[in-house]
Amino acid sequence: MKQKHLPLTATILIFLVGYALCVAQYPNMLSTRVIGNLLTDNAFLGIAAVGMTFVILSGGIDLSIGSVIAFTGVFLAVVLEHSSLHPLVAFVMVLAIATLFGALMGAIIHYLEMPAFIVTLAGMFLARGMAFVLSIDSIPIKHPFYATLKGLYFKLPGGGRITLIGGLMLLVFAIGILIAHRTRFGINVYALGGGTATARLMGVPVAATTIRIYALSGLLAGLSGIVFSLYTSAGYSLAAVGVELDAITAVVIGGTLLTGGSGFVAGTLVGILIQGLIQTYITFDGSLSSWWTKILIGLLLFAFILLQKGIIYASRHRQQRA
Amino acid sequence: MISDVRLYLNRLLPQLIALCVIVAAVSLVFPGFLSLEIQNGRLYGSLVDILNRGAPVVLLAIGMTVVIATKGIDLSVGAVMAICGATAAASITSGHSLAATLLITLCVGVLCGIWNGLLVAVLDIQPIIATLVLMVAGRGIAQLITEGAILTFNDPGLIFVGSGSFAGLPMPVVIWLVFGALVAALVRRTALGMLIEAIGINRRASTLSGVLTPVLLVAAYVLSGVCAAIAGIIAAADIRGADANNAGLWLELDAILAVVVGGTSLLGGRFSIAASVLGAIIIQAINTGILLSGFPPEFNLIIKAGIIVFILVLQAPRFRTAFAFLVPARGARKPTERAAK
Amino acid sequence: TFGSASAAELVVGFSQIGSESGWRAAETTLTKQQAEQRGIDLKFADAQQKQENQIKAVRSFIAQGVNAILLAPVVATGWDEVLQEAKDAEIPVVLLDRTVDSSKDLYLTAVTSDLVHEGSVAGKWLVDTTAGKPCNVVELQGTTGSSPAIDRKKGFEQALSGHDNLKIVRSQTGDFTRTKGKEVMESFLKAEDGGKNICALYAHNDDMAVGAIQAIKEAGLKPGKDILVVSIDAVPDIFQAMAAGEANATVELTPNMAGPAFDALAAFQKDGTAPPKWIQTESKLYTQADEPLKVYEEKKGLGY
Amino acid sequence: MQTSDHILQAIRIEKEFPGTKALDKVDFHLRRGEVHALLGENGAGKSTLIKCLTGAYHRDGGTILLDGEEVDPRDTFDAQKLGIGTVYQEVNLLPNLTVAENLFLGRQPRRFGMVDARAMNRQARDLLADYELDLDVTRDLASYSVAIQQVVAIARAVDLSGKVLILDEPTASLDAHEVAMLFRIVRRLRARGLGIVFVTHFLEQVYEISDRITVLRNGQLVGTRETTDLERRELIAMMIGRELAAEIHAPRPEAVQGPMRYRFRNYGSKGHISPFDLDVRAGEVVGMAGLLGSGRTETAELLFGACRADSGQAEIDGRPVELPSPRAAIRHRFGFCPEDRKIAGIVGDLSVRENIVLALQARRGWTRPISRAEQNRLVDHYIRALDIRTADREKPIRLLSGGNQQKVILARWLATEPELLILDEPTRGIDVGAHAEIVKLIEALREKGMSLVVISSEIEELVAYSTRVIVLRDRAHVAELDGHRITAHQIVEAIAATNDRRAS
Ligand SMILES: Nc1ncnc2c1ncn2[C@@H]1O[C@H](COP(=O)(O)OP(=O)(O)OP(=O)(O)O)[C@@H](O)[C@H]1O
Ligand SMILES: Nc1ncnc2c1ncn2[C@@H]1O[C@H](COP(=O)(O)OP(=O)(O)OP(=O)(O)O)[C@@H](O)[C@H]1O
Ligand SMILES: [Mg+2]
Ligand SMILES: [Mg+2]
Repeated sequence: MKQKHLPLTATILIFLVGYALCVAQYPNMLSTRVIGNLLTDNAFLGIAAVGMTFVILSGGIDLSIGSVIAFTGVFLAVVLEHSSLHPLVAFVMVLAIATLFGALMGAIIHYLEMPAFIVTLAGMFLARGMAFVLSIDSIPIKHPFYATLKGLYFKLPGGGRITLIGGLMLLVFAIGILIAHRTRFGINVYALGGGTATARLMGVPVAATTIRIYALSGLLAGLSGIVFSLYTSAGYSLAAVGVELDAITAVVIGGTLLTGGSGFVAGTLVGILIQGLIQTYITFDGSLSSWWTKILIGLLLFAFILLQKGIIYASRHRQQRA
Repeated sequence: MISDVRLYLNRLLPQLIALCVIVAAVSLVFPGFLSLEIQNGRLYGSLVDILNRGAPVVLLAIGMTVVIATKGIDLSVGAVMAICGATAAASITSGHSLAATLLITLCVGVLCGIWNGLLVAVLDIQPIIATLVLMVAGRGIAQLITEGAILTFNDPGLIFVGSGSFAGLPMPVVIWLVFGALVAALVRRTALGMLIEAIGINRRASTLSGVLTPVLLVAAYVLSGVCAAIAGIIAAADIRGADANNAGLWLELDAILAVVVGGTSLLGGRFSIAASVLGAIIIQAINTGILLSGFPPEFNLIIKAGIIVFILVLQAPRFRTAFAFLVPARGARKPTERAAK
Repeated sequence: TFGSASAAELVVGFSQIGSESGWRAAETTLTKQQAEQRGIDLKFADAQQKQENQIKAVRSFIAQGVNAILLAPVVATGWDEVLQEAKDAEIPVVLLDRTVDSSKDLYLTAVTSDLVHEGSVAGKWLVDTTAGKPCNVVELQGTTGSSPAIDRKKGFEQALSGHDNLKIVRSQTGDFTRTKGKEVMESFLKAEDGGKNICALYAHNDDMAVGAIQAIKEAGLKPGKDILVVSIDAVPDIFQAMAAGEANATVELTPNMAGPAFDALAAFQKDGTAPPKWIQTESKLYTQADEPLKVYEEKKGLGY
Repeated sequence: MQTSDHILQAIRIEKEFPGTKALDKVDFHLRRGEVHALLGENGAGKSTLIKCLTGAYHRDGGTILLDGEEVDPRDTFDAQKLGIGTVYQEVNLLPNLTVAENLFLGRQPRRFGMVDARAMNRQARDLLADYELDLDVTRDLASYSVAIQQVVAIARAVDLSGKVLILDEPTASLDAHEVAMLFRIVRRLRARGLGIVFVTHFLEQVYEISDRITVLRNGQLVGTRETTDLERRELIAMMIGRELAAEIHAPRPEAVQGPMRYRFRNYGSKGHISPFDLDVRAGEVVGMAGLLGSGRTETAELLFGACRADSGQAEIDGRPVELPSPRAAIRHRFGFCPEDRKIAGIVGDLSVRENIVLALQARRGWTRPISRAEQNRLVDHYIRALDIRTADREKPIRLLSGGNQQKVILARWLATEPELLILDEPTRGIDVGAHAEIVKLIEALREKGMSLVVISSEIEELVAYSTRVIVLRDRAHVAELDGHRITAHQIVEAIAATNDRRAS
């Protein structure tokens, strides 16, 4: 096996083992409902995490996605409430705004040579601030088109559903994988992660790539916001707080290095599923107090990282012996 | 010597300018901003409030600076604050003396730092993720100690740490001034600062040069833990109770922001404690300014984002090159980059 | 479900918002106590203030096949789909402490207080107390955008409207926390001439009020006298302050929402009696005249 | 000016860095079908000129003509499109991409808009076949040795160069065999009419391959001459601005052998290097010869504790010692100049001063800082002694030219006054003048009684200063030469010998 696929394989392995352990304790966890829920409930996070994967692969970080999700939701809710625009038109508008927002952050990061962490932190404040200004109330979205979209699902035997948004997440992952590994842009992203200076000397269009990376992240955060508004049928300026940390965690659990240049989009999907699994397990258990829930999430996170390290270390060792 | 001082002031110049601009802007909107008076034997006024309210972030920023200099980051400081606040409250309410309480709490901070440091230095886990573990679990631990409630206490000694005053200054200000000076002296009067910078810039080269990399890495996180512990004590003492849910919530972001506003690169290496402290004060000045200005709270975040972007643009290398072009005295760097554009 | 003691036992899932305040901790404690008293197997899920986590938890409860679900919704919107799923799975849902704006047939009943009413009780107290004297009020809002902050502000303003002697001069968010309450109050005091222009403080919860009281004291004023303090929730610490004369009034939000909820569920389970769609809890006003120390003793063991 | 036979002309190029005038109105003319050597001391401005030509730096002034037309490459991507392929000094490729991706970055073959990985890998293999390299091109570049990476970088640049090929010290980490291969390719390109710029510090190579020579000194043009008309002595004088007293190959003085000090028995590490025995006396220089990847660097790292030995013992002066870490080795007064200076040597953002005192300070411990005055004295001493070209001692080391960085690292170890100094390719990227200085320095240190272990790919150099030479092959020590057996011929023989002639 290829050395660089190791973290991914390790992650998949851990997920499967973890799932098996959960099922052994709670057989209900094998139901199609749980599997369907895993996809639907994490759809918005997954979509945003694809964008985050690109950003992290390039050696950057995007803290603004949670706020962009909230802004998107509020924007949609306000527009649909106060005008007779069709939601699809509103979708296009909000995606354009989110993409531009991302591109702007990318441009600032590149041209002003400012750290991504801070630029996107300011972006995080700004996007949520804009959401507050639009409305501090939680506004329901009652457009019939939303109901139509939510009615689109594929029923699995056993009561589970693959919903539109769950499917959309899988589609976004598929496209993300293609972009990352099969386009020049994707390989340029890895190149930036390997070292901006070297990449520049090798002729990688650093400016264009950086701007596109953050634009893509913005676009996907916008799409994630649309999915979130479908998921909750509302726009709320306090929604999706801290989603960026969940996304970063998923990306890293998925085997991508935060220093950039190494990792897989597919790993992020597994990272998302692992996080979902932890949460489902805790709910199934249902006996933990608020604080033990947090402690357990932290410990499980730690255990996953440790296991991953262990597997990688062990098989490196074996390879060297061989 | 004189050139050293000049260099130092030069380094702090953007931060000082930013601070002055903000203070000036706020006092335009709110004229009473600059007034200071003595009340109950201590200085009283908005400027003192800034220094006082800024105490937790200043303290966190001191530790964070050193961690960031090693090319790390510590997301757990907010949670450690909560843990330590809870520890202090629990210890004092269960009858320990003030000294014992402070000692126990600092030890807890040290332990948290050791945990983070070991994950980073020994297990070689990426700092963001390594400290994320404690960030998530830490608040749970704090709640475990307080059982989810606000654990109030009435010990006058502990309360004094939060709202007493010394030499006319509120205790928190005294504490961070002294502690900051201690840490700055520790890293700059010894070789520690240089060794830490070396690790942050090139860990392998430093190890090969005989620098005790793992120990220094752990030490950096321990310092951060201690800073968080002190900040936690101050935060708890301030409200006379440990609020495990909210103490230090999202303060890690403010601390990181302070370090960056202070001009230390997130990529590690060169750092300045004084600049980070200034950065934290700038952030608090923004917060206090917003509160005093009387805008509706919906606008808080937008104003904050706008000011931060403004400060950072001021500091951006590109902008400074352009600036240097305008001011010939510092024009050593000349418009090299722009000429060819 | 797997591993539960007896088939007859009722399994109830409880999706709690989180543990962001002492009040909520008390609600959780009381819910667990009530469940234990009735021999109910309570599955507790903490959503850490996130709606998406609550939706996930409710879905997990459905997948698990619980008998009923208690839900303390973090926001009012966005529950249609998951409530419909619960309905399809024939699991009754009882809303605790806040309502949702979904169709009423998607849930069994809601046990809540009326947030707007709470605000207006506080406002009315202030109107009565000032009795026409001019009074500048400062307001400490809850977390921007949260429904208690919006509704408690609305109710308070409703009660004040038509009483031109009362004016809200400053209103900022204190995020429902003591620290921020204190910090914001400090800046109010500075901004209003050292507090001389302020005659009353209205805080959206007691925690902020407790923080603000300290700020007032540190500024050399007497809370409760120089500045009237009225807040909402009735957590134990505010009664201590009232006993010391530092706070004037609080509006109770009872943490025992689960009791009535379980009663309604039991009745429904037994013979299908549908409870009313809204079981409103009382919003009782406490003042210094109500033996605050006694109330404090009663409340302090409840996990606030 | 006859534009017809000039493919690239740079006229009055200027570039200034804070405190340094790196290029001062430099002219440079490159003909079609010539190999043009660009020479000069460390820090003369060679790399800077190249970066200005390819748009990696924005020049402050001057014109560039390509094929008689004025061009202004704004970035290296532009330059590539114009047909200028470049191997930059020390900038290897991207270690996290595969070999094939590195070769075709930005110009991957595509099918239906998607990168056609299969075609790309095939083309990559074909491309490398020219260089007698049969690699798994789908593996990350990082898994290959520096030398292989260098060849890949050359292959990429050659493939990109439609008109001009620029090589900035491409041979620094190559051995004789690979250099020969590179020259074959360069000659082929020259025959095709390309203009080739070649930067190196190996004068033999200059005379072997180049047609003309341009010399820079302190950012100024000294002159351009036909190689055949320029004598070696005169060339050196042009470069360093004076006559070099004696060239490197001073006759080796008979070794004064001191007492046995370091004894390694059966020392090895699985997967890195097979167990070996090694003895080093005081006042001895043990040279290590071998092909790329033969395990010299690994031997050095093992001796220094940078990687752990899993077999064998080490003794100093007859007492057994443990060397689990560089720190432990340093405590026993070892010093180690690593080969990959960018990754393992320099601490880029720190100043020259801090880089020099780093190891000494680390050994003293953080509680006993070296006073600023003492630091300055020490640093100034070494800046003078090793002739380090830097604007001042507070300049960040990453802004120094490659060769000067190397000298700083050397100074770092000399400052610790080591008793055993391990040097891995100490003369890589160092100019003739400094090269001679370093060889002299090694001699001097040896005479003072220091023990040295020196790794070098330059066999001539090893012959010049070694009292004993160890030959490595396939990560094992296979031969040991001493006394009069140390000749270039014998070393090459030993390297090339097959395993059955294995000596102990
Ligand atoms: N980015 C930079 N900033 C400041 N000074 C620089 C920078 N790059 C190079 N210099 C300085 O410019 C001068 C020329 O450096 P350059 O790298 O061109 O030398 P070189 O001839 O390639 O030397 P070498 O043979 O050692 O590679 C040196 O004095 C160096 O310190
Ligand atoms: N052909 C090859 N294929 C894969 N890896 C190689 C190859 N050659 C060398 N390496 C790797 O590169 C490293 C080079 O080994 P080492 O640096 O010890 O050799 P060296 O003799 O010092 O060569 P150099 O002159 O490059 O320093 C080894 O760890 C080896 O794993
Ligand atoms: Mg050079
Ligand atoms: Mg080597």
